[in-house]
Parts: sequence; C-alpha cells; structure tokens
Amino acid sequence: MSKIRSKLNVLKHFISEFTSLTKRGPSGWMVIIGVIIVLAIVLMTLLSPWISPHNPAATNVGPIRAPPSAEFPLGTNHLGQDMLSRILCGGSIMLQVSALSVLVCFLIGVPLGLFSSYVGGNVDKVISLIIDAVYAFPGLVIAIAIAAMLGPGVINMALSIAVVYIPSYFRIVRSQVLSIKELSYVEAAKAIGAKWHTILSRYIFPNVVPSIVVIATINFADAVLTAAGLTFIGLGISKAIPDWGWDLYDGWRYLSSGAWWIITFPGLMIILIALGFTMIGEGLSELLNPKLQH
Amino acid sequence: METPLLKVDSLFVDYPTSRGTIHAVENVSFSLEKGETLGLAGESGSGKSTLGLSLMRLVPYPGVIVKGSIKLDGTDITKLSENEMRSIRGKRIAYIFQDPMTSLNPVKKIGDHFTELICTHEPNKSREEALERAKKILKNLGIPSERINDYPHQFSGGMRQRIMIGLAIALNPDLVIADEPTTALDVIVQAKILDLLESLRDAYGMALILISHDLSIILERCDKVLILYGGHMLEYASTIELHKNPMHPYTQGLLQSIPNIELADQRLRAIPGSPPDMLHPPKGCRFWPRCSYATEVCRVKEPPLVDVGHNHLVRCFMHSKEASRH
Amino acid sequence: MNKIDLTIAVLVLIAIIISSSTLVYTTTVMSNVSTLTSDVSTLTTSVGNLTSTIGTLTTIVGDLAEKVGGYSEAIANLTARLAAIEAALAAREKETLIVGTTDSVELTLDPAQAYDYFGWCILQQIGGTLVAVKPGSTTGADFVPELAESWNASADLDVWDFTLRQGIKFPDGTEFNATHVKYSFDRAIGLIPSIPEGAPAGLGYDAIINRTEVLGTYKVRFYLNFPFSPFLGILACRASTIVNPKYAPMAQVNYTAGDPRASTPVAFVGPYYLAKWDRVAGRDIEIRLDANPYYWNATSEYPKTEHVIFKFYSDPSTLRLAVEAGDVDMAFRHISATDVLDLQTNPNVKVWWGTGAFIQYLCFQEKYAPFNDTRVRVAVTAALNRSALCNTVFLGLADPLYSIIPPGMLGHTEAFKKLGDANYTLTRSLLAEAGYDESNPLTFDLWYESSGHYPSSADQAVVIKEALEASGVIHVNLKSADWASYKKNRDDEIMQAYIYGWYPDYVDPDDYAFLYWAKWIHTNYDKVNPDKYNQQVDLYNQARATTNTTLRAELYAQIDDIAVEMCSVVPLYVSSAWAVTKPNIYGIYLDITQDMRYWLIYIGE
Amino acid sequence: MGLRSYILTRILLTIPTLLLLLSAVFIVMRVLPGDPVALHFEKRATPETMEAMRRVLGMDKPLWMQYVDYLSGLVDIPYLFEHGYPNLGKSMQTFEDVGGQIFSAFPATLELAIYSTLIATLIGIVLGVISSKHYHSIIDHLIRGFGTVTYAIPIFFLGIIFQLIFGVYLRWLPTGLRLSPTVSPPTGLNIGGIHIATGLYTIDSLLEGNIFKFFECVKALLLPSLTLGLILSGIFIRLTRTNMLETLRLDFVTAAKARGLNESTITYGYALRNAFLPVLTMMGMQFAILLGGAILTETTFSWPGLGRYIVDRINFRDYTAIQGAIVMFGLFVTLVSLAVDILYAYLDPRIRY
Repeated sequence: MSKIRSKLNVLKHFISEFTSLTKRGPSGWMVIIGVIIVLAIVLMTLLSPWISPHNPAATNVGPIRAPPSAEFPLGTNHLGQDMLSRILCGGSIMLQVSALSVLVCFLIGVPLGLFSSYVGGNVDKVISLIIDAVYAFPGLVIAIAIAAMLGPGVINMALSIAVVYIPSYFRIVRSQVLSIKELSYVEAAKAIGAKWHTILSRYIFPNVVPSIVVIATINFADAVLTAAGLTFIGLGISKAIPDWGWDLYDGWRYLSSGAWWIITFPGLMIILIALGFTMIGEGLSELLNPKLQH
Repeated sequence: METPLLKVDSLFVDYPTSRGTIHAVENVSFSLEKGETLGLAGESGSGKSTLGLSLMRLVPYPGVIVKGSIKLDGTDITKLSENEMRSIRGKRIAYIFQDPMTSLNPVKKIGDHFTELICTHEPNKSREEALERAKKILKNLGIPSERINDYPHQFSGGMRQRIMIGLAIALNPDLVIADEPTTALDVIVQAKILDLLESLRDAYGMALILISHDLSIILERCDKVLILYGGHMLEYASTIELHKNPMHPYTQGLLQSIPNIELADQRLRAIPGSPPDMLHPPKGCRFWPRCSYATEVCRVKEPPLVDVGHNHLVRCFMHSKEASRH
Repeated sequence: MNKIDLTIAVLVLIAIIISSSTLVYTTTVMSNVSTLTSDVSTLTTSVGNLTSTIGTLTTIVGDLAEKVGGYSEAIANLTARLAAIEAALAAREKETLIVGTTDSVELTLDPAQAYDYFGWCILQQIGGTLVAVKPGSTTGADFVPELAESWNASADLDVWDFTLRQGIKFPDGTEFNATHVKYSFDRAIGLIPSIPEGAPAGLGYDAIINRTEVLGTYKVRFYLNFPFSPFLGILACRASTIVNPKYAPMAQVNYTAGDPRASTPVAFVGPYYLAKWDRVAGRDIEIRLDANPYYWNATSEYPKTEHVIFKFYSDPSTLRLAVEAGDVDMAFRHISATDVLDLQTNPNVKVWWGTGAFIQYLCFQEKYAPFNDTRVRVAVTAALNRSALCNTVFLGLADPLYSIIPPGMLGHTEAFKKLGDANYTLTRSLLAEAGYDESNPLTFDLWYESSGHYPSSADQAVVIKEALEASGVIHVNLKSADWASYKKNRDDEIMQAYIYGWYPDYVDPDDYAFLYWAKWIHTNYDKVNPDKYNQQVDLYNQARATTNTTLRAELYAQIDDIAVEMCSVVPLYVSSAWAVTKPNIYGIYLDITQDMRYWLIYIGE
Repeated sequence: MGLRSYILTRILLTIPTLLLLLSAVFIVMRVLPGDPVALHFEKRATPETMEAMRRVLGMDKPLWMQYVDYLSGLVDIPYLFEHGYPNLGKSMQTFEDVGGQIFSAFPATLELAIYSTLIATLIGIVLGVISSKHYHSIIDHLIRGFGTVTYAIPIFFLGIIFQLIFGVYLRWLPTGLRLSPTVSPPTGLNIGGIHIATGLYTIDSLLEGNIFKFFECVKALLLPSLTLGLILSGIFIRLTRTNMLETLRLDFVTAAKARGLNESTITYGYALRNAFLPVLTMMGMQFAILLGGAILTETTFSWPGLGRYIVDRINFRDYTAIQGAIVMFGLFVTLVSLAVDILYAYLDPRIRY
C-alpha cells in the first residue's frame, strides 16, 4: 500500500511541479527533454502553414531531387517539392493517428481491464483469453490486415493500430488491479459497503493511473512507428497530404540514386518524435518504480 | 591492556540524497572485546542498522563513511582496499540480517551458499570438503544434513535464520553482527535463536553485536549497551550499570516501556512523539522535542557526551551540569 | 567477464531453437516417412523406420563431431577453395548470364494457362511458336517463320494455312508435325472453361478460332469464326506455344515448381529448357535455364549463352543496388526512371533503350454526374498536362500518348492533340457551359492504385491533380485503394475518375483500340453513348477484316477521332522500355514486342 | 500439478486461442473489400467464368461450410503424413498447397528470428548488466540513451541505412536475398536414405559440411538480423537494467556481499540469475513483436519469409494463404512462450507448478 501511495504521491508531485524534475536525477531530465521534444514538434506542425516557405504539396517548386541548398535547406524530393515545408507539416497525420489510437486504447483497454479483473471469475478468464490471443500475435500483421480492410484514412489507421495495443493496457491494468484488489483499504471499502464502481473509480483507478501513463507514452511512440510502417508497406493515407511516412518511403526509392536527404530528414523526425515519447515513458517508469526508490 | 577486538572512533555516516544530506550516524565511538556482546538499541531510523553495516563498509547506496575509524585488531578497516575488505567480510566479521526470508538466494541450494562462501575465503578447500563442513554446521544447528540440497523456499523462517547463522559462523569469525535477528520470527523461535547465538558465541569465543529495537532482549543478553537516537549515541554503558541507573530521559523512557514481571503494578509508558525527520533534524539535542525535561539550552546547543563514571557515557545537559560541579 | 550471461543467452537460444526447429524437423522427418511409405496403413512400419532414422541420427551426430574436427582444416584451406571457386566462376562467366529481376512467374508455365509477363518470358525461352516477330522490328511487327516456314490466308482472312518446318524434334525424339499444332490449340481452347483466365481465355482463342485441321504431316489449317487480320500476332504470342502431347495432357496441369513436367526439357522445343525452378510461397526464388541440346536452330549457334540464371528481387531499388554492385550481369524490368538515369552516367553499367508498349489512361465513370456530361469529360481532358506528367514523374522516360494505340505501331495518331495539353481556355469555356466556375468549381474524386500495381501511380495522381486544379475551375480529391479494392471499386462503378493501365497480349493495334469501349473497364460508355460505341466497334471489325495496312490505319484513325470527341477513355502516356547490363553484355533487342530474347544475348569482352 | 501436466494444459489452452484467432481472421478476410475471384480476371470476366472460378475455389458454398471444411482440413492427419505439412487448403491465387508454401517460407523467418533474438538478448543483457553496475554513472546514461534511441528508430529506416553503408558504399555484404544465386541452397544432411534439412540455411550448410556455403548464408543473414536485433535490444537493455537494479537492492545480495563473495559471483550468480527471470518472461512476449518487425525487415531485405508472404497475400486477398500463415504464426508464438515457460521453471526452483 505504501508503495502505491508513494507512487501516487510521486505522480502528484510530478504534475504539480514539473520543474522539480530537474532535482530528480537523469530520469527526471529524460522526462523534461522528452516533453520539450514532443511539444516542439507539435508546435512546429501546428504553425507549419505560416512558417513553411513553400506550399508543401506543390510540385516543381524547385529542381527535382536538389540537394540541400540556401533556397531549399533540406533539398527537394523526386517531384521537386520542398522537403523543409514537407518536414514542417508532415507530422500532422502521424500525430493525429497516434493520438487517436492512444485515446482509443485508453478508452477501451482501461475500462475493460478494470472491469474484467474486478469481476474476475469466468468473465475475466474469457476476456483474458481473447486479449492474450491478440497479444500473442504479431501486431503488425493485425494492423496490416485491418488497415487493408478499412482502407486508407486517419481514423482507420488509428483503429488498426489501437487494436494492437489495447491488450497491453488491459494486461497492465488487470495485473495492477489484481494486486490492489486484495489490499486492506480496498477490503475496508468493501466492508463499509461501497459500490463496486465506486471502489473501481475511487480506490483502484487512481492507483493504476501511473502505470497507464507510462504505457500510454510508450504506446504513443509505438503508434508513430507503426503508422510509419503501415505507410511504408503502402497502406498510408492518400499521398496528397504531406506525410513523413510517405517521404520516408519515397526516400527509400530514391536512396539508391544518392538522394540521402529525402529519406534522412523524415527518418530523423520520426525517430525524434518516437524518442520524445519513449524518453517520457522511460523516465516516468523509472521515477514511478517503487522498487528503485531510496 | 591489549588492543580491543573492535574499536570504533567518532564514526560519521552520511546519505547525500537529491533532497539533502542525511547524517545517519554522527560521532559514534565504542569498543568491543573478544567474547563480549554489545547491544545496539534504538527505534527504527535511529541509524543502528547503518552503524552495523558501516562496520562492514556495506552502507547502502548512496551512503558513505565520512569520518572516523573502525579498528579491527588495531587495523583501521576504513582505510582498506575493497579487495582486502572482501577478505574480511564473512571471514572475520559476519552479518546476520533481519529477514531470513529474503536473505538467501532463492535460486541457489543451501549447500551452494556454504560452498561458495567457504571456497571463496579458503581457495585451497575442495567443494566436497566445504560440503562436509556445511553438513556438520547444519547438524549442529539442528538441521538434518540431507537437506543441504534443498532450496531456501523449502525451509521455515526459523530454519532459514539458523542457516543464516550457520553461514555467519561457518568460518568462525571474530565478530558477528546480528541485525534484529529475531524480529521476523515468532516468540518461541526468537528465544531459541538468541540462545543459539549466545551458545555459539561462547563456543567459538567470538564477539557479538546485537542490534535490536527491543531493549529487553538487549538487557538480558548483552554485556554492554549503546543507545542510539537519530544517529547520535545518547547513552553507552555496561548492562548492569544501565539497568541500575539509566540516566538519559530517552533510556528511562525505553525502560519504562518494557513490561516487567517483578513490578506487577507498574503501568507501561510509551515515549510521546515520534522519531525525528532525519532530513531536518531538530537543532540542539536530537531528543528535546520528546523530552519532558527539555530546557531552553537543549533546543539550541547540542549536549556533549560525558563520562559519569564506570565507563558510563551519556549525552544530556542534566548530567553534564552535574559532571561540571564535581 | 560475461561468461555467465553468455551461457544464459545460449540457454535461451537453445530453448527457442529447439521449440521451433522441432516444428520444421518433425515436418521434414515426416516427409521422409512419407517417401519411405506413401500408404498410411503401413504407418507403423514407417514409424519403425523413423525410430531407426533417429538411431542413425545419433550415429550421424557422431559423424558430425568428426566433421566439426574436419572444419578446422577446412577453414585452413578455405582460402584455397575460395580461389578455386573464383576461378571456376571466372570460367563459367562466359556461358552463364545472371539476370536480376523484380518479376516472378505468377502461376504456371503451361502455355494454356500462363497470362503474366514473366511466365510468358520464360515460355518464350523454352518454347516455340509457328511464327515469330523479327527481333528489332521497328514499325509494327514483321513476322518471320519459326516452326512454320510459310503461310497464306484466304481472301476474306478467315482461313489460314501453314506449312511447317521439317526435321524439328522434341527433345525426347518425337518428330514435330501438324498433329502437334492441332493438339496444342485444341488443348488451349479445351482448357478454357476449367481455368480462370489462362492466356487463351484472355486472348479469346475460343471466340476467334473455330477449328484446326491437319492437312498433311507438315500442313495445318485454321478456320476462324470471322475475318481476323491480326491472326499472326496471335500465333506469335506465348499462348500459341507448341506443346508435346506426351507431357501436356488434355487435363489441366499446373506447370508449377516441383512438378517434374515443369522442369523437364522434353515438353517444348525452345532454345533453352527449364533446368531449375524453385518457388517459395508462390514467389520465384531461383530459375535456371540451360541450353536445349535439341534446339532446331542450334546450327546458327543459338542460344549464345549456355546458362541463364534469374535472381529475384523484391523491389526495384535493391535490384538497382545489385546491378551497381555487380551482383548481376543484367537487370531487366522495373528499374525506376530515376535509377536508370543515374545508371546512365555509371561507367560500370550499360543502359539499353527501347520502345515501350505499356500505356496508362484516364477513365471517366459516365453512369453519374458530372461525367455523364460529355462537355465535362472533354474539359477535364483538355486540362490534362501529359508532358508535365512524363517529365515530373517519369523524368522524360515516358512519352505523352495522344492515341490509345502507342507509337511504333500501325494506326497510331496524335488525335488527342486536338484538345491540347493544359488547354485551360477550352476547359474554362466548356465548364462554364456546364455551369462550373471559380466560385463553383467542378469537384470530383480521382482514384489511383496504391499497392504498386502500376509504376509510381501515387506520384502520377499528385501531378495530374495539380495540372487540373491549375485551371482554377476544377477541384480534385485524391483517393487510393490497393489493387484488390481498386478492381472491386471499378466493377462496382463507384470511382468517378480512375487511372488504369494496359499491357498488350499480341503486337497489333487490334489489341489496343478496343480499350476505348472495353466493357470490363466499366465506364458505361457503351450504354450511355450506344451509337458512337457501335460506330467504333464497326470500324474496329472492318480493320480486322483487311490486311491492307493503309486502310487499317485509316480505320483506327477514325476510331481515335470519335474517342477524342467523346473522351470516355483518355490516353495519358506510353512507357519506354530499358534494360541495364554490365558493359560486356551484347545482343539485347528491346522492340515493340517487349520480349526479352535471352538466346540472342551473349557475354563479350 | 507437475511440469508435464502444466505443459499439457498450456498446449490445450492454445487450441481455443488459435481457434479464436482463426475465426477472427476468417471473418476479417471475408469482410475485406475485393474478392479473390475477380482478381483472376481482367478482360473477359463473364458471370459464368466467375461462377466456375468460385466453384474451383470452393467459395460457392455457404460461409459456415467453408469454415467447417477449413477446420476439418487442419485435423486431416493422413494428409499431414502424406505431405509432411497440415492441410491448410489451396491458395486462391496460385492453386498450390498453402501448407507447402508456408513451410517453404517459414524457415527463412525462423532463421531471421532466431539470430536477431540472439543478438538482441546478448546486447541487451550485457549492456543492461553493465549499466546497472555503473548506476547513475556516465556509462549508465550512455547505455540508457542507446537503448532508448534504438527503440525509437523505425526498423526499415535502420535496415535501409545498413544497406546503404554495407551494401552500396562498402560493398561488404549483400543488400538482400537469403543466398547469392550463384550458390545453390544447402541440401542439409544426406546419409543413405535419410535426408535431414531444417530449412535453416546456416544449419543445413553445416550439416552438408560445406563451410563455404555457411559463410555465404551468414553474410546474407548479417544485415537483416543485425537490424532486427539492434531494434529489439533496446527493450532488453531497459528490462535487464531495471531488474538488475531492483535485484541488487534485495537483502540476499547485501547478505552475499556481507559474506565477502567476489563481485562476479554476486553480479551473475546472485543478481543476474534472479533478474533474468522477468527478462525471460518478457522475451516470450516480445517474440510476437519480433515477428511483426520481421515483416518490415523481410520487405526491406527481400527476405523470402512468412512476413513478406503475408503482405503479398493480403494484396491478393488470398484468404486461405493468410489463414494458414496466421495459424502458423499462432502456433509458433505459442511454442516459443511454452519453451520460455519451461526454461523459467528450470531456472526458478520456486516454480514447481
């Protein structure tokens, strides 16, 4: 119990004074840097319409596959589109997709986990069996199948990714609840006749929040990567919208002709955003790990 | 007089943390002869475990010994290299931990615990010889020697503590430090374990440091007592002396909290308040916030440690005044 | 220091290997069992064998131990062996041609069933047809005798007689004669109902050929259902490959990998035979062609190269890397325009250019608004910018196409030039008539295929969108679907405008012109404009009924004119063809047939 | 219950799991737009021919009957013995036995998986241990950074970069394929009537005793498995590190120190032996992820494995093929997790089911 309390306190602490993370050693710093990266990229994407030098979708604004130069700092791609402008706004789809998928995962995985583990018995068994079936299966395959089924589109893509990560939420929540459920104060709550949803929402949910936060951030990173992967396989959104995934794919096609800049910059952007989220997740998971506290 | 087995001189141990430095042990000194038993008493967080571990230079991260000396047969082990220190641990000083359930490697057989210990310190010994000795020790401790191939989780708590003790004495060290050896066990076993320790001490003629929050145990088993509070030694005396006239209010408090069969009508009194927050300890005397005799000076000045005769040391202004009058 | 975690890692590895290899092992061992006894009833005995197998296995392990010992010295003289191998390779170099490709045989090498480029390509190397197209034909196809030495058609082009070359033997010694011809075509047509869309079905043999008649040992006659001038074109294509009845039973056979009939030299009479054909999971892994010792034209030193080995790559860029790295002597098909342009400047490789026959065109769904209005279709057509498409997407390695019949072929015109390129004035005026302007632009979905069925289709769509929107009165939404869905949408007629492609079966305008109204493209042109449709079909059939090339050209020109007027299917571009080889490779012909004739290729200095 | 019965139950438990997966796929595939029949036709898709094709593919039957047929095929033991692989039906595109196709493609994936797991585990554990031993030192930060970055790199991006460096610029290693075409695939062991081939080229070439081929295989394997291994190593580093840190804080480690045991015994015999157990469990789970990554790796390196097979087949709406592949994957993952469990039981005396 004290463990969980401390967890919770740590979380509150973290939320209340973000800056105090600097005092929390490297893990704290990881979180800070991660958050900065993510915010920076989101901001960049939001502002892109005003700050991008060219229309990212317009072809032949410059020579075809021109290397980085004063006029085109990141070069141009095979259609003579300005890479810088594309980089600036190319994150939007990925961010939308991953944000959406994380949301879906959260909205389905968490309640399901809470419910299943709290009710227990056969219900729990069956749900767990199904979830494990999904979990024990190469996520990308599922994602591909579903993406192919639903056809291109932000929401479809998000859904296909979400399906892959719901199990991890379910599992973490479930294991947490199973451990918390037996704790004295939950017992006590039951004893004084609290309703099950009260117990879930009031006593159990707050305690699983930290681990969910960690999962969510990691999931965010994975979602970005999976989205890129789907685009790479050709299941991306229509090419009319600039997207790092597409640029990466094109870059691959033109890499052999030495146009390293087409693939490098989108690649780096994807790494960067994934890195941002991963750092947050990793930092938090270490900060919130009671076993590692002095 | 010959050098004592163990002589600790004004020892300081700190924990530098991100939120500030904790002075876990401050200016502690004591000494111990062969065959003697010293009791370290104090509430949890008083730094007694830290003190115990610092005697083996095993203060957990990020703790460090900042000052003072620990002389084992005259050699200051705080100066030794990590390797030299390793050869002392387990061979000359052994440590018995509080919780026998978690102190054994769950994935190693009992036998392996012994063999690796013996073979590390006596490389010439073969595994077989080591096992032989292990079996003997276990038999002495009342554990059937065929169980040498069992895993820790197959033993009861009491048996595991015996095994821990067995490991401690396997190389008959000069000093055994028992850190709350019985807190995790039930009362009957407690007595047994403690008897066992004493008999072993006598048998092997080694010195024993008994760390406990339970003063009664210490009073009935030890020759000397050292009372720790918030990292300070408040009182240090032979058991008889301390029993006769406990001088520090804290000690008195502790004694009054012990049930005593002789005084049937005595009502137990617990010490009010709670131990100090070691991050922000009270200025002056560490104990004043809970002390009924506390005066102005206690809040500002830290009382000195004075000898009131018969090697009875106490850290309290009441007695330092008396001492000055003499 | 990491002694122990090594052991742990190894432990894990072993666990994984065991757990999973057992799968593979058991299956393989079982297949041994099955070879020992195909009958399940005698399973017990086979189990006995299995145990003995295991017994011997243990002994084998012993042998292995020795082997391992042997390895040490093996490694010692490895360098020597490598050198030897190098030498051997150097020696073999001249008679082995290594070809890198992204193609793969789709299904089978049965001429009656294969209907994919690469299947036909291999068939051409191992098989023979009555007539062939002369390598390097420039204007249209000029046909030369192959298994037939002469022919003549009846006045009204529905009866064709062929005199066969004598003395040709199938590798099994069977003398080639007229009966084989009849058999081959009867079989092809006979199989049609039982197979999805094997070549003959796709080509419509059943519709064209009425019957085949043996007039003599070396004389054969075809009766056609209607006058059909392009008949030689049909006869020259892979589906007309002559088969050896012994090895090509009337019943449907899949000449698939592992089928002994697939790799036997005796089924066909081509310059090569199929010496090796490995497929993994329905994709080719290795194909080796060896010179057919019984080739009828061997006297003229064909094939020039003893062995041809095909190396299969999953994507053009890795293929390019391979040809640059010198892993392959020759890279053919699907090297991207960009890559080939770079490679041109690379002294270590040689690029071969040729005319292409693959075309793409824009289809309008006439069933609904807006494209049920001819003016709108014409307007959009006028707004197209073909040169921008060819230059931006294909870097000039494709040519704007203004007639559905590609250049270098009889009946090719520039008809669509009438409407011009990026002719926005026309677009605006026409759309104005139809009630569209800046404030109320024509808005529609333009669909493209997204799973790589067509070259850089996404880029095409982007460029076309841009050109159309430059008119200021058109707004385009790009939509994409993978091939399966794309076809589904086509058949469901839910795509307003879509880009489609065509690759010819036989070298004749006859195989292109019909695209304007082809029912399977589902533009509903024939239903919405029946009279125009009938006019065109009529002209088409007239063209079939004459060998008079000027007349045919004239007829196709008329078809084009109507097409321009109606703009139901609009030609966009025709690809050019290229191959990349090492500098010392010679004898490559990239002509209108799109055939790669490997028996002509040789390795020089 | 004993280990054996535990394993038995585990195996039995996988049956409903697989059934579940299978049914899901079965339905999903049939919801996919596009139909395998139409894909066979271009010019002359008359209703009759389409119908004929449907019959050929057995799609004229009602769905439930197709499902039943499929399941009954799975348990067709005689077939299994005759062909050496289960009856997974015929491909709807190539009309070949799906079982055969899959078992010809599987070893490639398996080999890739094995070696990349090996690499990932080695890197992960070694670095994880090192960084935990130098907790909060610069080394620790570096290793953590490395772990985090590798985790964030898109797998195909790394693969492509490797191709560019080692394949194009340095020309050291092949940019794709399992084996150079000038080398014929290893035949495995041939002694008398017995023919043993695992389909794992590295093993087969050794069985064949052809050291030259062995090196060829390794050369081809290096880049793909390194790509996949590196990407996965991040997870293992993180896991090993945290578990080591947690374990190093436990009493028995301090106790061991107090007994004066030497550094290595404590790190490996005590800390790692115990910290490894959760890592092991995680590995079991990670395997699915690894196979997912294999798909992208295979696409990048034209590796003729199951991953690429699935992608192909989805494009062709080759229902039977995809179902087969799914069953295969499911079985494989289950087997691995089973193996992990057994290993776990072996490593942790406390677990005796």
